[in-house]
Amino acid sequence: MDIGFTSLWQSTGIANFTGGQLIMMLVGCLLIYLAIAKKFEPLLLLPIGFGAILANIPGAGMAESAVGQLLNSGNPEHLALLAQSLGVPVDQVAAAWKSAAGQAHAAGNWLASDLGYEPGMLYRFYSASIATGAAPLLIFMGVGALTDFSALIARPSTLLLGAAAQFGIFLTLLGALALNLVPGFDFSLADASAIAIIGGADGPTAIFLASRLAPDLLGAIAVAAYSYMALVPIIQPPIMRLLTSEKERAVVMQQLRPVSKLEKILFPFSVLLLCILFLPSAAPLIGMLMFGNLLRESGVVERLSGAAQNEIINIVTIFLGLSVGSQLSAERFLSIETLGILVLGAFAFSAGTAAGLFMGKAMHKYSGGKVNPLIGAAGVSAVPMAARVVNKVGLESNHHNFLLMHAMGPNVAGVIGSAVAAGVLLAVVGGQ
Amino acid sequence: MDIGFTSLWQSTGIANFTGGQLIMMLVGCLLIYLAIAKKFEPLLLLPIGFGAILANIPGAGMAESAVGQLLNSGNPEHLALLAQSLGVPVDQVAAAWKSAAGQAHAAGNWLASDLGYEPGMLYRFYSASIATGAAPLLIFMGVGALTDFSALIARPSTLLLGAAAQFGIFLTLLGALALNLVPGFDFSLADASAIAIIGGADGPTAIFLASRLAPDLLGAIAVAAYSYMALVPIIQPPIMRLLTSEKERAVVMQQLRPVSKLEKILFPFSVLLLCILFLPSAAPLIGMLMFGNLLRESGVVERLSGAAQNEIINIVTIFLGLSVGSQLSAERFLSIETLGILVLGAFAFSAGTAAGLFMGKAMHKYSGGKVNPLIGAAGVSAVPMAARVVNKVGLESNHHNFLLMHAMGPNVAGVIGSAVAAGVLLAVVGGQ
Amino acid sequence: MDIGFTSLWQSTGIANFTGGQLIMMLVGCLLIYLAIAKKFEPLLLLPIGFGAILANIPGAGMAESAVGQLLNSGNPEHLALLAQSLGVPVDQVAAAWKSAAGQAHAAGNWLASDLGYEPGMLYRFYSASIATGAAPLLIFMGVGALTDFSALIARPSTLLLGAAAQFGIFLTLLGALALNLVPGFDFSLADASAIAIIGGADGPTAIFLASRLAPDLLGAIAVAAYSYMALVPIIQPPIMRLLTSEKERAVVMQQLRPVSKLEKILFPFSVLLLCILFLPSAAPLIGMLMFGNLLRESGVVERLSGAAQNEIINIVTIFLGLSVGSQLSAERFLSIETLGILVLGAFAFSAGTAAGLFMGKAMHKYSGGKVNPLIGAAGVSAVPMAARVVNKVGLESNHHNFLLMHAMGPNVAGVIGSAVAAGVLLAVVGGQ
Amino acid sequence: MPFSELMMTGIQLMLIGMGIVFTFLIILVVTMKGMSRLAISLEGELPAVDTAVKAPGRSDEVLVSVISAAIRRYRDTR
Amino acid sequence: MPFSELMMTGIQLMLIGMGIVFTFLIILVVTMKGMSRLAISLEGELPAVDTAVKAPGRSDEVLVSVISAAIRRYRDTR
Amino acid sequence: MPFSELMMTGIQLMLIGMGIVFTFLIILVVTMKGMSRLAISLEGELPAVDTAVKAPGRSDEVLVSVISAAIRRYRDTR
Ligand code: NA
Ligand code: NA
Ligand code: NA
Repeated sequence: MDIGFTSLWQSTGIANFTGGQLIMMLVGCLLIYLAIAKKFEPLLLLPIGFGAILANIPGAGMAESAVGQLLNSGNPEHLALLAQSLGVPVDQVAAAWKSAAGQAHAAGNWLASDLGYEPGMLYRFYSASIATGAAPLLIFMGVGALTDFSALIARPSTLLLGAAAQFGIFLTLLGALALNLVPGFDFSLADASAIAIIGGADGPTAIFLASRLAPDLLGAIAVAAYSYMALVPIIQPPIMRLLTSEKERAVVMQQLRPVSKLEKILFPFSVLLLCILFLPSAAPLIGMLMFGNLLRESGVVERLSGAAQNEIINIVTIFLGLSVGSQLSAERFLSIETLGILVLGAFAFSAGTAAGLFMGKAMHKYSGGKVNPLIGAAGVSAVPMAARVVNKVGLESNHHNFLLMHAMGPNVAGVIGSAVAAGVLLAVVGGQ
Repeated sequence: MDIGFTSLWQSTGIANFTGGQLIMMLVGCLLIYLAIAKKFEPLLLLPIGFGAILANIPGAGMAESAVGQLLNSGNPEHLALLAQSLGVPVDQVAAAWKSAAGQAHAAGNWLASDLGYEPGMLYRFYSASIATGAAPLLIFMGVGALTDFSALIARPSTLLLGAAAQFGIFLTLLGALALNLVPGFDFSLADASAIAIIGGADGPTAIFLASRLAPDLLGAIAVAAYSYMALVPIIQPPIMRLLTSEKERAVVMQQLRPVSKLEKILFPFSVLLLCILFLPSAAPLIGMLMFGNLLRESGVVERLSGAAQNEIINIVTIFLGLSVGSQLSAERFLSIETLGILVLGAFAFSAGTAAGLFMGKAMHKYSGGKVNPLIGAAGVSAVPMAARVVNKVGLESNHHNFLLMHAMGPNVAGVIGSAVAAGVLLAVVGGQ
Repeated sequence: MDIGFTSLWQSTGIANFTGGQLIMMLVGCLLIYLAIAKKFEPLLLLPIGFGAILANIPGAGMAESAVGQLLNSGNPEHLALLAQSLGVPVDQVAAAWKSAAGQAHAAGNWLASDLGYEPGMLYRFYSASIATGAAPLLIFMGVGALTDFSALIARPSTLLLGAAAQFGIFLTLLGALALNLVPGFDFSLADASAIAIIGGADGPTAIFLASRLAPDLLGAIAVAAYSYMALVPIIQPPIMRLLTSEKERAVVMQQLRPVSKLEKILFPFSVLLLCILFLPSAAPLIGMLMFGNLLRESGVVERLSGAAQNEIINIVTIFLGLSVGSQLSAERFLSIETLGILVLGAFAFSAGTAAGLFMGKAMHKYSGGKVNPLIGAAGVSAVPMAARVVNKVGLESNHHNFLLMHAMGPNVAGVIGSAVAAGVLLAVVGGQ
Repeated sequence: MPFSELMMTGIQLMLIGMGIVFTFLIILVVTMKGMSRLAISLEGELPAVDTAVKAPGRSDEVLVSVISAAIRRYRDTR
Repeated sequence: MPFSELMMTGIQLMLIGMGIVFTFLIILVVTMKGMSRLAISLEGELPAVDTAVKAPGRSDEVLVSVISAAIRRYRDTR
Repeated sequence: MPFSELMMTGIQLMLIGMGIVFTFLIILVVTMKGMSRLAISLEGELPAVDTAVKAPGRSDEVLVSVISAAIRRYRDTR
């Protein structure tokens, strides 16, 4: 053995840095800066940013599988063994590994393990939390346990606003496909669907769908989704002012009727029933959301409701954030596609807001002026940010007009709406 | 690709419902109703009921493995590939998969994964929490950390009541075997043992044993165990009144002596010592129970004791409940065997109660009338419900007779007793 | 089938006890006694001790893998099948299994599973928490979230004390190698490195490194590390009194300057930056430590910081402790090597303390007497015990000299220092 | 898939998707109205204790106000 | 296994099972009595602070009573 | 590896190891000083609200003192 400064120097970060890694670390720092200084969805963006930094440390391989580490090692002997195991020449080993399946895949893992390579910690977190789909679903359970659907139950018609706002999703899908005309873009239908769900303005739904349809784009999609959710107070108001008249914005809505405990208990079953009948592909999302809500409203399992609202969602958020961050590698993130995703994401939020507002105007007319069309903008979800924005814009036109509670209906309807949209995309695109 | 309403319609629940699934969903709703409206062990029955609904959504496959989904897909190409991998004709593929072991099993999983099938979320929860045995053991740790054994330490002789009540287990075992005389029943010794443990009136023990000895019956056994535990206030009083005289029930017992901190610390070691010496097969159950109790009584690890009593037990209960629910498929649950299990379960509780009462009467005589025989009924465990029932029945005969603390001794003794019985069954039946 | 008392008797602990198991159970009891009666690091030593007892129950196999249970079963048919699967004669099966890799290893596991053997619960806990490296890293995250680095930020020069105290690690490494001269010892460089890290006086770092470099010694190393951390109030004072003069010990230090919120937020990035640039092999340890600290100091993710400080660290500690305990088998622990490890550990703590004190004396001189050299002893980490010991010894010489806050700087510097040392050992020894 | 076909599929997917989303949520409106009627008829008339849209954290507020009041009194007495 | 043999095995299992359960718990009675005697002799005489069967949640009750008292006083002063 | 070579490697490792530990932490001293200067210049002057080394559990202490005060008063009034 020969321990010397040379080999240690060769293992340092300085000696191995690539420009891409450096840029991704700066991206990570930017996300953390936005999380701390601008309070941009800090619960997610801070762990995502930190995960991005850790994932791009040269030589640490924290986001790599065991075979990934073997490939990165450059050890010719080990590469030859892997090539032999995969039955390809050494120069094709990386590509062959990417397409290896079944026993060849298992054999590669055995080999890497035998040679002493181990999966990085972030890779393990990703495998357990996102690749299985468990983390976003558990967060959805927590969201259900944290959400009071009373405003929606008191006025079910606001579901239409939550439906309309999902137009942003499907228009963005078209946009993503259209982007293929621009050289450098090559989005498949699955890619486009995963990107489009950013318009659902719902983090766990976006991560769940992206992990199923386009894992390579997951990092960019999650970052776009949470960033735009944080930007809702900047994106929405101009559109709201543009599409509604001063008079419409000043409409004061009737107080909501009280909702009984039994209604709150029956509500999750109503939603689940329709999901079962018409859209089983949305069952994981809607099932866990409604399970969480039933834990909350049943009133007999305070312990479990508390666990879903606190311990589970907090613990899972840490792992989810670090895992999403682990996907922010230079290779994947620093591409023209990410730029497209960011543009499409902004477009999706705007289109969803506009569609919600138009539906709001329709309901305004149809109801004889009782509905303030602004609450349509809350239909994109982004709970509770969008509802607060509605409240704020409403107050500008009428200082005694508190729309918050009225906007909560479409706001939570938007969560259901985007879960339904995700179910459609999974059924049509995922089942191919 | 052809996206059309036809294919989407074919994926809906309505088009695929089977009668069995519908009935199982109603069973799930019934369990939830009992949990919420009747407060029947809601911490378990609510998640079990919801899990049963989710597991039976047609087309969602939430309780299916990846290969299970492949088999359900009906895709002839995929079925042919699986049949080829298993080396059987296509029409025997389902049966061949059920008996596949070793490399054939691994190969089937690789194939399903390569073809894009993924395990359902509830299947993942079940694999991690119940198939490993971890969830019931962690709940047992929490039970240990939540249980104050002082009443038992102050009067060790009540262990005999906890021993006698386990007679319900073994009599039920005979009953289950005898049921084989009825056409339609075919319980093996392992099945009968797993059913019999319902008489232990202890949820985690029943789930642990069933997962080891008769996984196919786990759903029915868990439902029966928790249902009857909730029904203890209805099942026990008539038996108690029948088997004891008014005079016996009115006996006032001496106050319990105080118990020192050192005794409480040495208690878990006493129990563990006997388990080590005489019944190593009960070591997982008794070991975790006593570990939890030591965390509680040591007084130096408040953090860990708190985690065992709250975070861990709450989180695990959610996953355990959903996982048990995932086993409530029509195929397994809607059989004559479930009916038999329900009948045997009621029998087991009654027999255990009676045996405890007889031992109580014996101790009454032997002690010269100092022991109220009612406390024998608490020996079935069902902590703390059975002890409360004893208290209530005792108060009926003597308005100043508070038996609660006296019944806690046999009550917690019953937990140890049924863990011992489970150990015997595991050693004899599991080791074959 | 023949159920008889004979076979049950043969399965009891009494019939199968080996002397080694008995001794290991007494070791477990001793650890628990120290934890409860002497408050020796009870959060770790109590679960470790209990795990040791459970792991050594004869016939229960709680710390064994499925194949391990097959090997222990002595079933000649099963052993023959395993030997056939490994392609060796039956009498070499145990050795062949130990060196089996890749597909042979997988095949052995499949066979054992097909034959009905299941991994013991503690083996599962160990595989999930320590073999993956996850548990020590998550505890390190919690330590970061619990640690206030203000004292270090206010006086960065105390980092030198944290550096000097790591001399104990490297001197112990030499000592471990030198021990090979004594017959019966055969420590490889990896073994010696894992043992040496005991001198880092940091539990999770020691467990992480041992799990990577010398899993066979993990139990003894973890026990030694935590025991000596608990013994710091006994080990350190004589060395402190020996190496410093009364006048030096009486030095009163200047109050620390206040530290701004921004400095606290930038601190984790400073440390991580250097780790990235110079020592990527320390990235898992330092990355998770600094992630936890950022959660704490960012002030925008109270939920996550709370989860890292409480739920996660408590839950993980339970599993980590039981898992470490599961490694305390007679075969591994009752060897001359353990004795060597215990001697070396005491030596490591003493050497680290002395090195820290010498650096303290140097800083005392260089600063013109402003630095009390005692605070150098806190550089070994053992947070916050070592800092408290410094405070106590300082008070003996000057009743108004409160050194606690001044010793916190080198104390937390010692955590960083030993993580850096661990990174060096991993890079040089682990990468071979 | 050639671009034109891809776009056609996308448009198809948009129409079907929005159709299903609206259908689903419109049926849900109807279902929820029925559910509410059922709930109200099951409960007789709405019991007085029914909670309207409740502000979360009510008990925290009480606690905080109580504690701050207690702090004030405590300080006054010193 | 034919039915009669199965039942015989079951009866055997019942006898052995109840035997072991009783044996185990009777030995445990003896062990616990010995343990208690040992504990008491180790501790000299029972220290006064020893807790008898303790009601859990005691501190919660104190907190609740304190807070409710504080609420009452607080309301009275308004 | 023969013993002498093993010891030589160990000594090498000790030298390199301590060298890296010291180098790392000395550079960290410099980095932290620069970082502090940067932080202070970014923040203008240190804002008054800046927390010095803070005792954790402050709020708990307040709560406990308030509650114990409340208990005392509560008992006095009975
Ligand atoms: Na939405
Ligand atoms: Na029982
Ligand atoms: Na250290």
